[in-house]
Order: sequence, then C-alpha cells, then structure tokens
Amino acid sequence: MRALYFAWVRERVGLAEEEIAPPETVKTVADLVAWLKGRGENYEAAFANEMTVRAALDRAHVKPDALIATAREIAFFPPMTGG
Amino acid sequence: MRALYFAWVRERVGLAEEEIAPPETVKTVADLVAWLKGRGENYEAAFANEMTVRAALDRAHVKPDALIATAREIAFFPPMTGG
Amino acid sequence: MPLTILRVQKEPFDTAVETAPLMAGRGDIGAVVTFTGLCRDDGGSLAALEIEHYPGMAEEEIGRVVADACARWPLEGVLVIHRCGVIRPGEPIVLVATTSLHRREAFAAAEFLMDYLKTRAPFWKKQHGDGPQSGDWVEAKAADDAAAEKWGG
Amino acid sequence: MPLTILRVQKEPFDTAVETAPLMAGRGDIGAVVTFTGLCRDDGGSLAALEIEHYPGMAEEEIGRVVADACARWPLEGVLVIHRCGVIRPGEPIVLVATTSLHRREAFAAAEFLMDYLKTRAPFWKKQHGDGPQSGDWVEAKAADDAAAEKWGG
Repeated sequence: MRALYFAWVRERVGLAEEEIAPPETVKTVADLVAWLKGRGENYEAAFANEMTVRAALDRAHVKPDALIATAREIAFFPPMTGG
Repeated sequence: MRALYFAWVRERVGLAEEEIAPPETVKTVADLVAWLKGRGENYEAAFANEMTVRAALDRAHVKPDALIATAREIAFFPPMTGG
Repeated sequence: MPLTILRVQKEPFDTAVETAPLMAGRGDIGAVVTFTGLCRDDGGSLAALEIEHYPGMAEEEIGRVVADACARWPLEGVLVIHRCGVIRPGEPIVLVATTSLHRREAFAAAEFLMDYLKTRAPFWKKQHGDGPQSGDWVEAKAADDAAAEKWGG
Repeated sequence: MPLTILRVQKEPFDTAVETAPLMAGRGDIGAVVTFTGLCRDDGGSLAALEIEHYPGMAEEEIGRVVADACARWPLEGVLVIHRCGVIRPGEPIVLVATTSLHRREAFAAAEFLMDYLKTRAPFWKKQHGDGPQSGDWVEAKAADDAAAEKWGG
C-alpha cells in the first residue's frame, strides 16, 4: 500500500510518500504505526507522540483502531490547521 | 413640538409631520396618544391598536410611559421591518 | 476604537469597494464576515420594495447598535450600509461587515448587528407588485424579536 | 440541491467574482454570508505562511463538510475556496460563502463550515519570517476543537 506523510510527520520521516508492505499481522492503523516505528529512528521520531498523529485511510479520517483491510492509501499527519 | 409619522401610521394620519401643541396635562407618550386620538378619525385609525405603534422621542426609542418633558420631536411608527 | 462606516443611501453598493477600507494597510486582521440582505421576488409577484426610513434617527440608531456590538466584542472594524427608496428583486438592501483578529467575534457581531438592526433601526418596507400583498407594509416578525432578545440586555 | 462550488488553489481569489454565481438569475435568495480568513502578520514577524495540503483528500473532505452543512440547513448555495502554497500577510487564505432564503441559516452554516474545515480539512500551516516561530508548524488549537464539537454529531 501507499503511505503518505504530511507537515512535520513528513519532515521527521524524511519522505513525502513510499510504498509499504506490512506483514499480515498488521490489522489496524495502530498496528501499522507500531510496525513503522520499528523501521528506524525517523519513524520513531515522527510517531513519538502517537496520540497526536492523525491518520486517513483512502482519504477519509480514521481512528487508530480502524482496520486497514484492503485500503490502498494511508496517510499520517498532525492535527489540521487550515482555515 | 414636532410630530412625525411613518409607514402606515403616516398613511392613516394622512400627514408625514406636523407641529402640535398638546396641553400641559399631557405628560407621557401614552397621554399624547390619547390626546391625538381625540383630534379626529384619522388619528383614531392610526392609533387603534396602541400596543402596535412605537414611539421615539428626539430620535430615541421610548416606551408609552416615557415623559415628554422638553422633547422637541416625537415620532410614531409601526414595528421596524428593515434589514 | 474600531473603524466604523455607517450609511443610509438610495444607491446600490459594491461590497468589495465598501469593505476595502476595513482591511487597507492592516496586517493584523484575521477574519472578515459580511452579510448582504437581498430583496426577494416572492415567487415573481413582487415588483419592488419601497423602503421608508426616519432620516436622522436611522443613522443614530445604527450608530447605537454598532456601539453596542463594539462594546460586546473586540472588533477592528464595522460597516453598515442600509438602503432606502425603491429596491428591485435581486438588489441588495443591507450590507453588514465586521473584521476582527479571530473569526468567532466577527461572526457573532455580524449576526448581532443584523438581529438588532431588524428590530431597532427605523426602516419600513412596503410591497409593490401584482400579488395579494401589493400595497401592504411588510409585517414585523416575532422571530426577529426573538432573535434580538437572545443577545440579552 | 444547493449549488456548491469547492476549490483548492494557489492563486488569490476575488470574492465578488467567486460569489456572483451563487446569486446569478436568482430572485429567491434573501441572505448571503461570506467569511474571509486572512493571513495575519503576527506583529510584523511573519513574512509568509506556507500551506501544505493533502491533494485529493482536501477536496473530498471539504465536500463532506459542505454536504453535512447542506443536510443541517436549507441552503441555496455554498462556496468554499481554500488556498495552498505561499501566502503573504494580508492575503486571503480561505473564503466561505453561503446563501439562503433567510439570514439565520446562512450565518449558522458559514460558521459551521469554518469550524469544521479548521479541524477536518487536511491543511497545515508553516510559518516563515524573522520571529522565534519561524520554521515552526502552526499548532492546532483546543479552541478550534471545542468550536467544532459544539455543533454535535
């Protein structure tokens, strides 16, 4: 699946987007965050405060317990500050 | 003093404005309405429903019990419908 | 003191031109709210509204309502233009604009101004057209009184 | 169905030009409310905001917020334009406009749209300038969350 990162999540990860292939044991958004944090210090830093990072699955806001299932795109970002 | 009439109060009285000289016994706005009603059917019609007619003394909204005192201008009109 | 622009006029107005002075040379304004009230055609039966006002008091009363709004919220600017005379469907009747650092107060003040202007500013609308209400004065609405009362004091 | 115009763009916008289609050819609209959010200069220390967004989702999320507003109030038209990229102090960031027969719903919907866009639309602001906050991302405000939550559901 495609992973996108925005704002300071993007800056800390060091990537705007990437293709990821999490193992089958990764079922939820929270599982995926835990798995990403194991991939390196940059991910560790980006998700240091997991409660602050928001996620969207296929362009819709989701909670950490949302099932990834067949989603093709996941995005991580800070709380929104538009408007 | 100067009396001004607006909207359907003006239409019923048949005048936009006039100079009036109420007797000394006319102390309040309500007194003045009563006195005006005695001046003819046109005033009677304009003030038939006294509760609906609003008044302003020297360009500020007042209640029927307001004292006329030294006011130079009194206006009578229906509830406002601007905006 | 907030910048205030208050006017009663016969002519239509251009919202962009009128509101420009509220922002000119300012880097601190974060929010601009405008309300425009338009003349509705009542399903085609209204040909025009004729707006009568009390010259002198209309301007003074708008000023009092604006001062009240400025005492309630930290506003940077307030604009009120109310038309009088003959107004055709689709034309603007009233323009209210408020500016402030943040949006909350600009929204609240604009709505407050409209609620208060409706019930306090001495303007009256007469209807002209081919409908059954032609020649009638628009009646004040209880809903407008209730809207004004909800702001208290 | 209300007329809806939704756009994310780099370029500044002209409020009069953008809102004109909401009124064109309509005799039934009585109320137009606009909100413009401007870039503030933070006392002169801010040189520019850089607005990052999530292309695709930004438009979709604005669409969901607008659909929500249309389900809550009888609106005739809704316009939302949100800019992205570099924005200088004094320039507009966002424009929301609502039209309806009566003022109450146009005001409520415009305020609702701003409250929801602030907390739901995927935009993020980075500050550039010579102040201590230069290079920092603007932090979300608890007051904005509270504002959105007051609408319920």
